[in-house]
Amino acid sequence: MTALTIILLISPLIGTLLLLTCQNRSKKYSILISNISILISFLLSLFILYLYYSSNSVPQSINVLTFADIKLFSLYFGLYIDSLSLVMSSVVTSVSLLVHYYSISYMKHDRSFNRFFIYTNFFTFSMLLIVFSNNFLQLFIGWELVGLSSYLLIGFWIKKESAISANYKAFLVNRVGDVGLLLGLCLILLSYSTTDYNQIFEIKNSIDMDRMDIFGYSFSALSAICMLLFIGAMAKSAQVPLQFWLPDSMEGPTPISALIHAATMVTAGIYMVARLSPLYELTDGVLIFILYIGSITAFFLGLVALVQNDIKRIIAYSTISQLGYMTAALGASLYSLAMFHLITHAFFKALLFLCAGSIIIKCHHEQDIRKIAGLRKVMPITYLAFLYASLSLIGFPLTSGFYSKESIIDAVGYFGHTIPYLMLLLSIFTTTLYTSKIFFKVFFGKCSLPKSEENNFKIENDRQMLLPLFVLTAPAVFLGLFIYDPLMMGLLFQDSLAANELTISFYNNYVINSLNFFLHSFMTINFLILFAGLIFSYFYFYKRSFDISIPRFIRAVIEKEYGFDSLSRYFIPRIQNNISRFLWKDIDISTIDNGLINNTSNIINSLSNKVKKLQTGYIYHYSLIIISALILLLIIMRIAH
Amino acid sequence: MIPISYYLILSTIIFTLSIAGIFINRKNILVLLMSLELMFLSVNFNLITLGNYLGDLTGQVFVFFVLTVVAAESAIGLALLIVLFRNKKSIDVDDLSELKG
Amino acid sequence: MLYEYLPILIFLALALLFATVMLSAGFIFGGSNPDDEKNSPYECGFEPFEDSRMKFDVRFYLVAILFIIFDLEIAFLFPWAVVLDHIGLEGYLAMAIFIFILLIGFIYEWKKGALEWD
Amino acid sequence: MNIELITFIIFSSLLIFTSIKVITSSNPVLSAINLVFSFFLSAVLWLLLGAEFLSIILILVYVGAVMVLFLFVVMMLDINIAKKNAAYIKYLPLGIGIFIVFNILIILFFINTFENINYNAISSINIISESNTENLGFVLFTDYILEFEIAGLILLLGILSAIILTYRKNPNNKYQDPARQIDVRKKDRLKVIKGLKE
Amino acid sequence: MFDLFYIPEIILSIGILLVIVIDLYIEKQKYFSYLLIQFLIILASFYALTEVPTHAYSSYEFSKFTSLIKFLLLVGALIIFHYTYRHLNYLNNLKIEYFTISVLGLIGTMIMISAYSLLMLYLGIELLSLALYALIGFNKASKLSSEAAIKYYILGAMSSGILLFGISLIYGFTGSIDYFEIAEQISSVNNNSVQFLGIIFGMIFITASLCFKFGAAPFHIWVPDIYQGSLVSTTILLSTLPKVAVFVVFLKLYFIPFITLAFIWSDILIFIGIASIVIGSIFALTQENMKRLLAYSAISNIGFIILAMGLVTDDGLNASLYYTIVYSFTALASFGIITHITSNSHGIEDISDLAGLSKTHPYFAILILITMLSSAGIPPLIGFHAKLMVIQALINNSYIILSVLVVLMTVISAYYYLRIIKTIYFENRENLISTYTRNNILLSINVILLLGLGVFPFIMFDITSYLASILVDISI
Repeated sequence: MTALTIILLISPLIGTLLLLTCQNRSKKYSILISNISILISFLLSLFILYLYYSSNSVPQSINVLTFADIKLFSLYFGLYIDSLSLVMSSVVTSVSLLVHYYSISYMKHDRSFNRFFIYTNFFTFSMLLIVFSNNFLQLFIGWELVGLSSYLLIGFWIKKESAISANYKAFLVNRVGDVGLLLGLCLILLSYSTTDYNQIFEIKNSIDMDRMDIFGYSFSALSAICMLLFIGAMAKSAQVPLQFWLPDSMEGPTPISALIHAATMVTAGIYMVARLSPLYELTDGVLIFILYIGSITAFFLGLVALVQNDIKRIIAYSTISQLGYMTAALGASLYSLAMFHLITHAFFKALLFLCAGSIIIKCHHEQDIRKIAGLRKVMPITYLAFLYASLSLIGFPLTSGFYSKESIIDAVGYFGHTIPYLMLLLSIFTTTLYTSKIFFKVFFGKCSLPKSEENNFKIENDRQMLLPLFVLTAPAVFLGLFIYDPLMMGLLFQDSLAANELTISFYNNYVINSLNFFLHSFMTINFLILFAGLIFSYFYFYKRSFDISIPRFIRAVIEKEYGFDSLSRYFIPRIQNNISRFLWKDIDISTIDNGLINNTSNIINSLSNKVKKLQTGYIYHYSLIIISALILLLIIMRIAH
Repeated sequence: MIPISYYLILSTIIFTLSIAGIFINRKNILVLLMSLELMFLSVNFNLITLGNYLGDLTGQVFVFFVLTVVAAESAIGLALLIVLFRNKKSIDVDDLSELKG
Repeated sequence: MLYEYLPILIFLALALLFATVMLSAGFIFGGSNPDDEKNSPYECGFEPFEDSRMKFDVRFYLVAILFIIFDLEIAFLFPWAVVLDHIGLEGYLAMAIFIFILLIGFIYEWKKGALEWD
Repeated sequence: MNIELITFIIFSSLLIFTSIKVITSSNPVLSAINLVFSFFLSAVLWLLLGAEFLSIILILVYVGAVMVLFLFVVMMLDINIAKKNAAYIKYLPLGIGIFIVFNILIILFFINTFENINYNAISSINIISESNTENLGFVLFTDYILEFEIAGLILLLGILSAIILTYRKNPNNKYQDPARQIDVRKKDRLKVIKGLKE
Repeated sequence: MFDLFYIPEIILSIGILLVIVIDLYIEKQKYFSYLLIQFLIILASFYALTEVPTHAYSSYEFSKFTSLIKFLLLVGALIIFHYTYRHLNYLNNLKIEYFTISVLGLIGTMIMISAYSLLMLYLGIELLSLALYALIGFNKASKLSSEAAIKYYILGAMSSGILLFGISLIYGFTGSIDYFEIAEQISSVNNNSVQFLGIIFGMIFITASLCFKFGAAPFHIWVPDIYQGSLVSTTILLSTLPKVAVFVVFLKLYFIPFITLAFIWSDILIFIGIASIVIGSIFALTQENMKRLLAYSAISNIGFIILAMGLVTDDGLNASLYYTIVYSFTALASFGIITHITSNSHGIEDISDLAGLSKTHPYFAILILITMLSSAGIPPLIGFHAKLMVIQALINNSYIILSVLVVLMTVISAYYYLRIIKTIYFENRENLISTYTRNNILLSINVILLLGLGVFPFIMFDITSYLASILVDISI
């Protein structure tokens, strides 16, 4: 199993290297190499997952390669194989595979076609590195590599100004998170002097609540660690207040938005917290914080989605909102539910993005939904796929999204977190609204495409683009139904996640079984809100039977993303510019470059030049040096003894 | 019976003289080679003296080998000297400074 | 044991004494009026064309090296010869191998032509 | 004062004197001659120490062969000795300084140290007769055979490298090869060429 | 004695005597003689692996440790000869004697490794040194070569004298030249007695001489001159085989006879190690000559080895063994590459001779890139692990300041390695670079190993810890 996992892990890396070497070759090579390497990973993950469940294995942590083993820390490459990592890797590789396949067509006219696949392959590798890591250092490395590939892909079109600034923003925000992660890592090293997950899990039971004193404040080290790590997760998973980079990151190619900024990378934070659930269970206050952050994100960023007009941005805000659900689930100690929503969300959100990509291609890179309309006839397949994905997103009963999202909301309510529950509940409404906004505006009404292209109506899009839509529809809609029961009974993530008993009790007392949950849902307020939302949007967006004028103030607040917009658009660049200018001019150039580095190197160089003259080339000097050294040693020894 | 330390002091003096010979000599590499011969002579002195003191023949055997090796060594050294002279037309110690820095 | 060498010491001392006495006697009692011309190599007045020491050929050196090596061989042969009774076959073979090794050196020198004189 | 001590004092002071002459004389021939003297004097001192065979070897090999080699080289290289060498005076104080420091370090330590040393495990000595040569030979050819063969290798290496380094075949030299002369046949030398008919 | 017939040294000696004679009669077919020698070495390495540890001869040791080291040396020699043959041929300086003398020197290194008495050690060192004198002066037409040779000769002979002086003191104050008996004698000596002081004096003399042979500061002074002056093929030899042999001599001397004096020599070795690292790094900075630069880098590498050895702990020992093997590998690769390249119709002398190599010979450029990165200690390569192990050992023994210094020096040294890379990849100069071969499989393997063993460092960890464990066996 270990060997297979290693192959699974390095297959994308090898793909990347091969791609690098044949960068100048034809596109065929790139397509072949990238798709096959991901395919290998995908098949292997499924196979290993099957092996894992069929053989009733227990989680195992294997150190494959040791690079360094110092008292302070050990640096090694290890694998953590358990249901959590295997499920996650299956999700990552499957979405990645489909997106790769999709990109063949989507990117076919791009000049940097080969470069694109290098990045995506590399991304897949880095993500798998995080998924399978069994220690914090490896996690951190993977974390940074993922950030790097995301950075590269957001700015994939290097000539596009907005892409560059989005790129920059994403980079900046992720740094904030990285600082948190890094501090957490340091704190872990300080308090546990190991980075291995298992060892830390074991230690925490014995000295769980060791307190630290810093600046006179005393607090639990574990809580501090978890808090810092969560800051890292917040940046990566776009939680308030570090969420504003994600909408901008839609500047990258759409497949990338599907793969990285919807399905996989942004969930890394969720995954990490779930992975470390045994630690989070022991903290005090951190979970509540997480819960509130999650629900705030879910509600308020959902609102923002309402006022957007760019199709990709809307879906991006929706992603943030959905991530908020997951975070809230984490905060309520419902780790398996969070993972469940992560999985279903990965599929339906990827599907949504791919549909959006299909639309965008068809409309010649027009992304404003006000200018797109009436595509239902033109793109039937995309239409259907989008429909199913939307149903899943809004949580229409029986779809995957229904099971995952409604469970979270109900469970949060069930365990008595009233305010988050209300916020999550309300955001069902907003979700419904913005989803149907896209849906109705894009697919209904008068066709916006120019007449001349109507000849092409027969061909909706390339087959390579449509196949993934088909394939993804299945898990996006039905996956939830199949895995809901085993998941809720705690079978799926047995031994991997802490606090399974909460979910199980919720299941036993509230859900009973999936069918029951389905039937029951029609009687809940959730469905009511959903239904209201649908009715409302049907009339508002489709029939346009009435018009609502939102007060300008509120609209402005929402449009400006509660001030984050200006923060990100205006203040941060300016502050950043000033600070970096200061760092560059005053600190880097004059102090470090000239003062430290150049002077040091000058000093050392001149020292070297001077001492070089000691090597005179004369035998008598040489012999003198040797004899003097000998005498020196003798004298030292004579004195010492 | 002569005290053993006399011999040792004598050999040390010769040893130091030969070392001094190596670095006070600025003229002639041949003399350097001769200084080296002196050095080995003094070491042999040491070995023989100590062997005599210990009543052990190992010292003398050692000296025998040292004599053999040093003879071969000086043969090679003189050969190198000849090669050097052919190349440089000089065996001044001062001229040996092309390699430096 | 050392007394066996006493005659040699005395002989050495006497020889030294005689030589010193003779030389110093000549130096003290004989007359000497050195002169630049008189001390020059050819008293007849010719300036020598070159240094009286002529450059030796490298072959002298090569022969001398062979001489050293085989001198050392002899130095090893002496003690070997006197204890041949005590050291048995092993000692005998050891010397045979030793000589064989040096023989290779000799063959090498010969074949290379280092001993040819013109 | 016994005769041994007198001999020692005379010869050792002479030895130091000649050693100084070796390193200071400006003429390499003089240095070589002084070195010969040093070897002689050392040989006598070695005799006093009971190393008869080695003292003979020292004279035989060193005076007889090595110093001859040195002198050959002096002659071969045709070194201009007239040039006065005064540079060493500048470095003489340094030399003397090192000399003194070194001697202080070691000599002070040698004086009277050997009188109170007791050795725990001195290897047994193989003495088969009165003669130093026989004893030496016996030890050499029983305990040190491998070393002896290695010495052979070293000598071989000496021959090889000396020849490789110094010998160069003069292409202008004309050699007579008697073996070939005897071996030659008529057809090797004589070649009949059919003349062209006019 | 005659049951020793099958040890690699004797096989090599007999073989090489035959080759000397055979070569005289087939002077024209040099390649045949060369193949004969290579075959001999392979044969000997086979015997080295199958050597049965015995104690047939008291002053000569056969153990698994020595056999393994001998095997490594023989393999190294094989590789070196492989690099050297065509290089010399290319320079029109090919004589079979070059290889026969090298093999005699190789026998010398093997004797040094197996020596169990000071006499044997001396003979081994001399056999090696004599061979090196001849090899350094081998390029008879070159002024630099003969100058280097005479320098090395005089200083080397002086260091032999110092070694002998030390040996005589040890002999005088312990009454023996056998390692084991010396160890026994030293352990029974009172720490305040005169005898003890004498032994320490002797030990310091021996240390100084060995450090000279090793090329460790402040006895390093000959290294750059000799590296520069001699042929590259000699330089490879100089920078690998003797270093390994002297390293083993160090280990055996310090861990067998002098082990009870560890509290003294550990300080000396740490001092020498640090001095070597500092001097090697600083002097190398402004070097223009490639061989000189590599010479200084060798000095600083030797410093790492000695430093690790001076810690007198298991991890230090491990680290030094590891470092030695890694260093030899790297030196083999870096000089091996240089033997393959000529610039402006002479061998590579200055760094600037390599400018533009990446354009004309990307294969060699990549090889140099990997080798230099490894030397600089860039992570996935093996040089990183070697340096890390030493620093790790330092930290574990709480030499924090020293470890900081060492890291600093590593940074400085990275500068000049990267300078070479910069020259190769980013400088354009009209150099007429040519190579006599398009690629060399052995060389590629050599360089790839630097990378491969760096990614899988545990292979080497296992080897060195095995070596260390069998070394501990013999020292008890």
